[in-house]
Formats: sequence, C-alpha cells, structure tokens
Amino acid sequence: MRSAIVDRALDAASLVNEVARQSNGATVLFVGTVRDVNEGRPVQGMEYKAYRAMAERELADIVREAAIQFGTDDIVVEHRVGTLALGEASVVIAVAHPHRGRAYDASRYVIEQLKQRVPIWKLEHYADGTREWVGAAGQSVSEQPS
Amino acid sequence: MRSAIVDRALDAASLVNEVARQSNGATVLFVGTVRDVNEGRPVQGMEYKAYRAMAERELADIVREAAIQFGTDDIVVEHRVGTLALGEASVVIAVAHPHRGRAYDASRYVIEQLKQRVPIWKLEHYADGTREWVGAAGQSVSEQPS
Amino acid sequence: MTVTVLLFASYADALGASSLTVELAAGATAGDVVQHVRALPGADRLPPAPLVAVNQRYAPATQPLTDNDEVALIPPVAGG
Amino acid sequence: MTVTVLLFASYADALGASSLTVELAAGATAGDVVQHVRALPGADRLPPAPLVAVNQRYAPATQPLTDNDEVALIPPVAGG
Repeated sequence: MRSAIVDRALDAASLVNEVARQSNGATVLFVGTVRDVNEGRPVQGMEYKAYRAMAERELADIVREAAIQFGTDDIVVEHRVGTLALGEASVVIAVAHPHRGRAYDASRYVIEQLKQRVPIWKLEHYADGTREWVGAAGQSVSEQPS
Repeated sequence: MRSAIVDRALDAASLVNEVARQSNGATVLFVGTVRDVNEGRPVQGMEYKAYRAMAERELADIVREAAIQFGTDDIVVEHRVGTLALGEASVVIAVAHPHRGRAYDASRYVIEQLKQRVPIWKLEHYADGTREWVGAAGQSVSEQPS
Repeated sequence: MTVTVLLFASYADALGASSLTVELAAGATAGDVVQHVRALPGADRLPPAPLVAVNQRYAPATQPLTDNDEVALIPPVAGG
Repeated sequence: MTVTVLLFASYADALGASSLTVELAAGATAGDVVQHVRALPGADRLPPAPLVAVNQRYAPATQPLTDNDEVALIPPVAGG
C-alpha cells in the first residue's frame, strides 16, 4: 500500500500494475479528472493546492484504514497538485482484492474519505477569466486573473 | 458505448481512453483477472468459452441498460475468451461519468449483470492436472487433462 | 419442424456433442426440447430444468418454437 | 509561547498571508489561535469556527498548545 501527493502527471496504468498480484481476482481503478463545467459554469483549468505534510498523513491514514476494513494491502493512491488542464487526472486510486465486492468498496471508501478529510483545495479557472476556490461558498474569495 | 467478446489480450488503458471526455469528472475501471486459487484449490490457468452470438447480445443489452439507468453513454466492456494464464485479464469494464457515484454504480451494475446473465463458462485448470467447469457444482463433469 | 439444439460446457461434455438437430411436432415448445434432450444417453447429468435460450434470448419452457429455431441449453454461467 | 499559524486557499487570500508567527500566553488552546486570527484585518471573511489542525492532525478548539506547535486553519477541503 502506498499514497502520495505529487507534482507531475498521474499514470493510471502504472498504479494498476503496482497492485497486481495473482491472488487478486479484481482490480478497481478510480480516476478523477478536471471537468469542463462545474455547477453550470464553464471551467478552463484547475489549480490544486495542498497542506502537503498533513495531506500526506491523512491520505496514508485513509489507505491504512481501507486496508484493515476491506482486507487488502493492494491499495495505491496518488493525488496531483499544481495547475491541471481540462481532462487531466487529479487523483488515481487503484485497489486489487481477491473478490470484486471488497475491491469496489475499498476504492469508494478511499475517495469518499479523501474528499472529506484530506487538506487539498482547488482554485477553478473559469472561462470568463475569474477564479474561485471550490467549496468556499459564502466565504469565497473571488480573484481576478493575474 | 460498446461491448465485445474478443479472442485477444485485453488492454485496459485503451478502454479508459475510449470513455474519456472533458465533461466527465470520474472514470471507474474494473479488471477481472485469473486468480491462482479458487475455493481453496490451486489454479494453473483458465479456459473461457462463450455462446458467442448470445453473449454479445446480452452484453450489449446490459451496457444499454446501464447507460439509461445511470445516465452516461461512456461505457465500454470487453470479455475475453480462450485460454488465459494466471493474472491475465478476462474482463475489462470502463465507465466515465460527470459524477463519481454513478460511475461506480454503473460499473458495478455491468459486472453483476454480466456474471448473472452472459452465457460464458470457464474451465479451470487445476495444479493437480484436473479440469472443471466453474459453477457446474453437483452436475459438474470433471475432465482429465487431454 | 426442425430445430438446432446447442449445448455448452458441462452439458456438451455430458452429452458428447455441442450441437444437435432435432425434429419436433408442430406446436412444440422450448420445454419439449428439454424433455427430448433429457432422454438422450448421458443427459442424467443435466439438471431437471436447465435454463433455455431461443434464438439467443432466455425463454420460458412454455415458449412455442418455429421451424429453424436455435434452442440453447444454458449451464450455470461463470463469466467475469 | 510561539506558534506558527498556517493559512490556505480562501483563508490565505482573506488575510493576505499564508503563514503567521503568533505569541500566546502559556496554556493557550487551538481556539485561542482562532480568536487571535479572527481579530486580524480581513478575517471577517472567515467562518466563526473554522476547522483547525495542530501539528498536521485535526484538533478540537480545546486542545492545549505547546511552544513551536504548527496550527493550521483548514478551509472546506475540495480534493479529488
């Protein structure tokens, strides 16, 4: 099992290979990508920032929890930070397990917990030139493009 | 959306690319692989046979059902037939969707329905030299290796 | 009428054939094909009511057949 | 004692800083850091009770601090 916050493009295929093992019958891969629309607003790109030391720690905790809860050590997660273009992967989660039900459940657990707990933020770049921190609704700080 | 029964090695990465689209925020890939043990018996390899015309039809139906039920056309499934070695992929399902919950659910729907309905059988080759049709328990015909 | 009967996996092994051509009286059903096949040598290893498909669709035993139909006896599936 | 306060995303924008060094009386808690920060210019755009982490772990407002702790105010996270 392994988790990391990285500054480079993610390679889903290499994570799938990393969890492969002949005792596993099922591999579930989740890839989160930058969408061209969010809540109806056209998006041009995304900037991910992390509280890195804590994000790495939380992500490692989540993977450890999933390993215990679902019974497999074959879990690898990478989350990318920095500026991403549309369609680029921001997060990749690969899980392999002897049985498919637990592979799906472990994958789902990791992404749901990640979205709740891991201190990562994204600044959406909209097509109209404005930028906004996602999820900061109400207290959000809109920025003009620099 | 696309589904196929094929006689060659499966390429998961190409299926992931096939469902990619900038309006999708989530891609879920399922890969089923040949395990080295089944119900406690060491396995050396697997032979998949299909009632091909019907398997293609059922698989196409399942993909269409998933597309309607979960709201995405970005679903591709390939099931391999023939003789597979340990660790090789027998089935690959790629689903992309704007939102992750439905991507997971659609992926799960396809594999569960596939396992219930698609007329494909597997002859397990055990380490002790015997072979057996999986799931034919009770009425199973054990075969000596030819 | 004449129908083609397809057998797969353990059923094909039990009967020593993967395909049979069978003559049936007019008005015969999918269930009649099952009864016919179950009377053949080796068919005691088939379950009493195997799943049946007619022309590549699952079908009930009551389904009426027509000439040249393709009737398949479907063992428990194990894809994935 | 001295603690380092980290600010991120919309909170960093609101206060115009991503890090502050703050002097606190002995016995101060994570909640005291929040009160201190909320009195700074621009902090009216922060919620009344933001999430806090002490030394990279989520912590309650009651958590006592020690010298050189790293206290982070955590805006709503949006990873994935």
